[in-house]
Amino acid sequence: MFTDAFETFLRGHCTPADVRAIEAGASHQPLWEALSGSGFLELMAAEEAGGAWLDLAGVLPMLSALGYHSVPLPAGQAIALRSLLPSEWEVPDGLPTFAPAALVQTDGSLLAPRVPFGLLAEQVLAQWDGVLWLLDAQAAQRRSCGIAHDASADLQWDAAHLPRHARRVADCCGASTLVAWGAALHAALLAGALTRSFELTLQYGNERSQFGRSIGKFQAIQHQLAVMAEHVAAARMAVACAFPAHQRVPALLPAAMAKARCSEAAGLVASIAHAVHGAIGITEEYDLQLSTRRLHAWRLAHGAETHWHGVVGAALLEQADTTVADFVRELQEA
Amino acid sequence: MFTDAFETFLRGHCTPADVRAIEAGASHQPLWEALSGSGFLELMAAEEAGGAWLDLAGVLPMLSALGYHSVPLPAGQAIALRSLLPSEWEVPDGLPTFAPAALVQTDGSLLAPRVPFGLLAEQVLAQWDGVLWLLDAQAAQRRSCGIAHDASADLQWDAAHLPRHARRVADCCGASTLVAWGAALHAALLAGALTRSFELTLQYGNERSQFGRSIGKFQAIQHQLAVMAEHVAAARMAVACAFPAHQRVPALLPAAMAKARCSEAAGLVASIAHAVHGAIGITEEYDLQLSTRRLHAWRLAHGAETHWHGVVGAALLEQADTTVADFVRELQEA
Amino acid sequence: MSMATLLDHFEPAALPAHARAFRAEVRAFLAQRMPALPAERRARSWLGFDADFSRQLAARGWVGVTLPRQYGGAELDAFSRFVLVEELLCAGAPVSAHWIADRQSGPLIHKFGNEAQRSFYLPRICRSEAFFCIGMSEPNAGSDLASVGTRATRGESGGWRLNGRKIWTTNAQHCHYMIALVRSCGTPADRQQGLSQFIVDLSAPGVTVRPITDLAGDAHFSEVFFDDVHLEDAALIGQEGSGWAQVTAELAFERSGPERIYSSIVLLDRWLAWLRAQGDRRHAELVGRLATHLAALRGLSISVTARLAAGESPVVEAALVKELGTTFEQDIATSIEAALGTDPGAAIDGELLRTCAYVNQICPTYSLRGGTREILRGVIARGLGLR
Amino acid sequence: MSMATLLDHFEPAALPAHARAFRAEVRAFLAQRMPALPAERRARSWLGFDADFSRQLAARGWVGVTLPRQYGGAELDAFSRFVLVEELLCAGAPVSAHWIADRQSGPLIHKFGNEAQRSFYLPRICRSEAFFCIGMSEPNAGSDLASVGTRATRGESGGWRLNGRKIWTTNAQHCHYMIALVRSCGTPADRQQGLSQFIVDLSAPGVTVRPITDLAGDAHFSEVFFDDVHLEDAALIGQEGSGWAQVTAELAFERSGPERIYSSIVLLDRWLAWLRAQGDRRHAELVGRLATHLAALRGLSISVTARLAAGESPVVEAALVKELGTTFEQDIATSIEAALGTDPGAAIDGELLRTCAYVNQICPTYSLRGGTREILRGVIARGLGLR
Repeated sequence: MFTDAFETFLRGHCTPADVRAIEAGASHQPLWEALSGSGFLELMAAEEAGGAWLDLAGVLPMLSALGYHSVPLPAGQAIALRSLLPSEWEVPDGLPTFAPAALVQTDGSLLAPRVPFGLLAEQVLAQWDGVLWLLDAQAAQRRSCGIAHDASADLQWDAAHLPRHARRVADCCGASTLVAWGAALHAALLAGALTRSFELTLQYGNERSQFGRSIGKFQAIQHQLAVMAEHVAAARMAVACAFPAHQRVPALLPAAMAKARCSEAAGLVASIAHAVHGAIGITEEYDLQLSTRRLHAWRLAHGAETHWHGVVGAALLEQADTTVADFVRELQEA
Repeated sequence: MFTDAFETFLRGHCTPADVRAIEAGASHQPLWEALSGSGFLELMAAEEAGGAWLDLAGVLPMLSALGYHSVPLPAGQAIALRSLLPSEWEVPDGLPTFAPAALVQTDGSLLAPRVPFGLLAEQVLAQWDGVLWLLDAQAAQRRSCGIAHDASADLQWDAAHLPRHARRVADCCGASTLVAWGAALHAALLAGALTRSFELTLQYGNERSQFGRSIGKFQAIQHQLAVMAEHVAAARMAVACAFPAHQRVPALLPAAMAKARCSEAAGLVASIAHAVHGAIGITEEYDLQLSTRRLHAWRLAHGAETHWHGVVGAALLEQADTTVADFVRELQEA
Repeated sequence: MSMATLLDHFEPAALPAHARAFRAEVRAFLAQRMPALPAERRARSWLGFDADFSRQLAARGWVGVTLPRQYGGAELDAFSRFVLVEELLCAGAPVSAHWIADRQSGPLIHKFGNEAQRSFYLPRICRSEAFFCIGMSEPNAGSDLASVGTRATRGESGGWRLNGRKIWTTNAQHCHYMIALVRSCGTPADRQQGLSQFIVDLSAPGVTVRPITDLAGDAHFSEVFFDDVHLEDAALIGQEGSGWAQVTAELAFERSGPERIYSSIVLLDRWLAWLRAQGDRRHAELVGRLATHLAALRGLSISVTARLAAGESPVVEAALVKELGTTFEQDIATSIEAALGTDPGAAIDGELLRTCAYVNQICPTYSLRGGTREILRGVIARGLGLR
Repeated sequence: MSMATLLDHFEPAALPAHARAFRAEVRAFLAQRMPALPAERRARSWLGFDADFSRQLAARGWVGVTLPRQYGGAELDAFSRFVLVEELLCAGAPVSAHWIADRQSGPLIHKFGNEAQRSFYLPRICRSEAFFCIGMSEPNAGSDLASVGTRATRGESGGWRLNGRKIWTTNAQHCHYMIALVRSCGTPADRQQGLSQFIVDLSAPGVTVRPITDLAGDAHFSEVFFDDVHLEDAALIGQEGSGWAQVTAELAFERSGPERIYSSIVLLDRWLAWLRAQGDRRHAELVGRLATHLAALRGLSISVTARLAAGESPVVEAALVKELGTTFEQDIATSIEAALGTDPGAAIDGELLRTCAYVNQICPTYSLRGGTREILRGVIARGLGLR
């Protein structure tokens, strides 16, 4: 029920034209206010705080829809934030984001490298030394680290100002909670962008003619679309396994698998999508780039498959006498 | 000139039927004696020792022909041996082979793991502690480590008997000489087996009909054969770069690249060859298996691409300020 | 089916409680009855023939698992079947003897046979007394199953005379029966028209089985020659002339099982044990990739199983899982081969090396049995509306 | 050409001494004249437009390198050209302004033009005063170049009227001329028949250039509209109706160059510098794979160069190297992206990240320009006798 309503909301408020305008520098405030006003950002909040106390399975379709529609704002982080803040907290205003890592430098400053939406964010959730902190992004130096409308940035807080701008959220959450959420969220976003890239490519294959017939009739194109479908299906399934019902915070290993599987598919799907589309696909005016730019950015965000495969593999190797099938099954039946 | 004569020799003495018979347990002596008697094994030996003092470029076609014809004996090792033994030595009788590594165990015994032709060899050239040794294989315990006609084996010499069965060849050769020869030789063998696998597959694609036309008319088959041709061409070129004129012992990095490029192609070419052939390709009676079994075995022998890529990469990273193009060019123009 | 529909068909599903509980029973059985075999033998799984093991499994009630109890079947639902097959394959159990009868021939006879055929064959299948093989492929036909040349002609005094040959038949030399797709009227140019299926008693006069040795030295495949073999009228299964439709249904059973992801699993587990014994963590990324791929595949496979359990016929979905699954199975083989080549000087135990060599040599067949890559991608493309 | 012939055509070749010596000259020039650009700009190479740099290169005598000295050309042989191009691309020099004129348009005019055309255009090309672009693709045509709809009709008082449009033209907004493939008789259904090539002055009335912004925010491509553009008779290049044969020859020039392996090289070198600065050796295997692939490709490319130097026309060989080369260029992009994602917590410098992002976004074009993967594999398959 939320899903259909959210789809309708995004089709109305976040069209490809809206995405392009915000990416080109138009104010994001109208969209953000519409999102905030819609109540969708509160879905994971407690009912007494105006939320719906949704579990992971319930919220997944909304997160994937953000990826599908290339929403250029950290709405996913805002939704997930509600599952991480203590219930007695008032959710802070403004655009939030998650820091993939936070490193205390030798001069005492704090560096958060490659923060998604780092150029726009007003609040950054970050974890170091086993504590979850909420940082004021507006007190940080920001250095863009993307190209062409990618809002990711390195954020750095001076040692002197850090105490004033960091608010201790909790010790209570598990050591890997934020890490798992960052991975799971970007896996869900990738699932949406993968689906959209595939739809555009399939549609193009069916509609575009060349050498006197639709290109989808060529065996080579059919095979590429079949392979694409396989990888999108696998990626979506991996994501679904990381968003089970009755849980409100992703577990590390399923999130690791989801992010790994989606990141791996991202490179392949972007490559096939562009190969099938030909030159039209790399133009700004055609919508494919809205999705494939994000496939590349999100493949990297919070760690690519190279990182997460290593996490999964180390965990499996640690478990003496566990077969790979048992390892997988126990995660899926947990 | 030697090349054509050697081709003729192999077509006469080492037909697929001959290979099958020896693999099935028939005596290899007649073939070995024919090889020895032909003089081809002496090509790298000095002219005063009855050889032709061939350089690497000169001997490469013969080594690749051994791979092309699936010669089931260590003729390549025998040819290379002549470039490694001091000129005053008499070349020992019997089948020689090269140990990829030789490890002194805690009990003082010497272990040479996964020695190609280890089940058949009479002499093993091995290197440890910077010294090149010739070992009597008949004094070793042999443990087969292959399946279905693969003659590779772990060889182990007791500490007590080792001194009697090891003859010091030289300190003079560079630390990596045997290592480089092992890689280069198996790259050359792979180049031959890759070529043969490709020829069989192309021929099959042209001759075999299905759904009313030759399968080579299907776009998917054409693309697979095109990809195969690309990888075989690249592998052969990498091998040629490791066998330059005016040198008689391969250099480490070109040998590393050759073995890596051929090993990588081996997996891919074997896979495409079998996919195109369908079920007939995995039968004992069809010749493809003579080549693809060797692609797998030689991919591993003396280190797969996983090993050699690491060697090449470490060397490039060591060279501060060297671009990859300069690194490659300097090797090729050396 | 539109694209969106196809992807949306893969709904996440969990194994229900009864299927989870059933797993413990299967494990207890395997702990007792599974013969002690080295990994290189267990890696043969599908192709490993052990009539005694199949009979023990039958005695436990687990052969003919989809068949009704009245014929001795287990009437397991799709989820329990998934668990049984998953456990057998992960253990590397030698299931070849009863495998085809259990998965294809039994269901085919049940679906298309008459009562006499059911009563005769199904109980024998469920007791592992009747082993079946499939006669679809013919020499020079490859994936083009419709180009059937083997011919059944009506005899003057009733019955049929069978002439021709079939190839790539699994373990025909050990089987009692073949269900053969043959031409009962017309010519090969008629393609799908005029085909019928017959149950052929392989001990009948005129039947010759020639085992085909494969590149690994096994003889799991064979060629079967029919020289004027007499068939009773009762040998015809289903409708005369409906052979093509029946075979299509049979292939759909064949392609949807979980075994399409587990063919190399014995090798993977054997390699993991070796890495753990060595304390080698350098391959953690590869290990993690393979585990991650398996997790997604298993999720997809259970999702297809849930559709089967719901009485649907998820042909395109099954083709997609099989294509991805055989890619995974072959990826395991080639990746572990590469990993073992990382250290040319390492002393690696022979069992692991032989298992790796065997799986690498035989794994091209994974993308042949039940449809080549080209065939399956064509099925998916059709499901996507491209053809 | 049989298969054996094709593979045997890749004979190892070494650059001759004069070409090796020439490299030092090119390096000295670049050390002085190459503008200081960050890696993310140098990564644009082929697409980087810098008229001033092109004029300095022309002043040094290195534009129009294949053209005879009488027209101001350098008459470099194929080996020296290889060295020049290799050095320019490895440096990430902004060569787009003169690139097409140097490699395609100049040789085309020299081969098919009349003396008046040669005398007019070639010296201007060699002085970097005339920049050219190519008018082959049309909207909705994709790889199907023969489906040309742009039309030149004979004027009543001589000359031609040009109507239609071309697309994916590199930097047309900065170019002086386009060599356009247009239909001079018949209809698009006539395919290769009735096509001709014209040199179109892009400043002529009726020509409109619309730059096309790409996904990286650049406007390197453009669409060019012709609205009743008047062309003199002298604008026809070569024979009327021979346009297809001429374009085929032109594409063969285009596909055989060494630039088909170096498009991502700036990214690779930038990443190596980063790894060295970090003392990070974990990616040695990937580094080694990329270096190994480059070595084989460079060997193949020099081998094709030797055939060109010998006056041959190695069309199939060049297609093979290009297909493998663009695969390598795209592999660099995606592999380095993955490697940079190994440590989500690492602080990586922005220049490397931006270079990586740019190359990953633009690299799909590497397998479009000069023929898609499908087209090139088709050329190879034909060379193998399959079609």
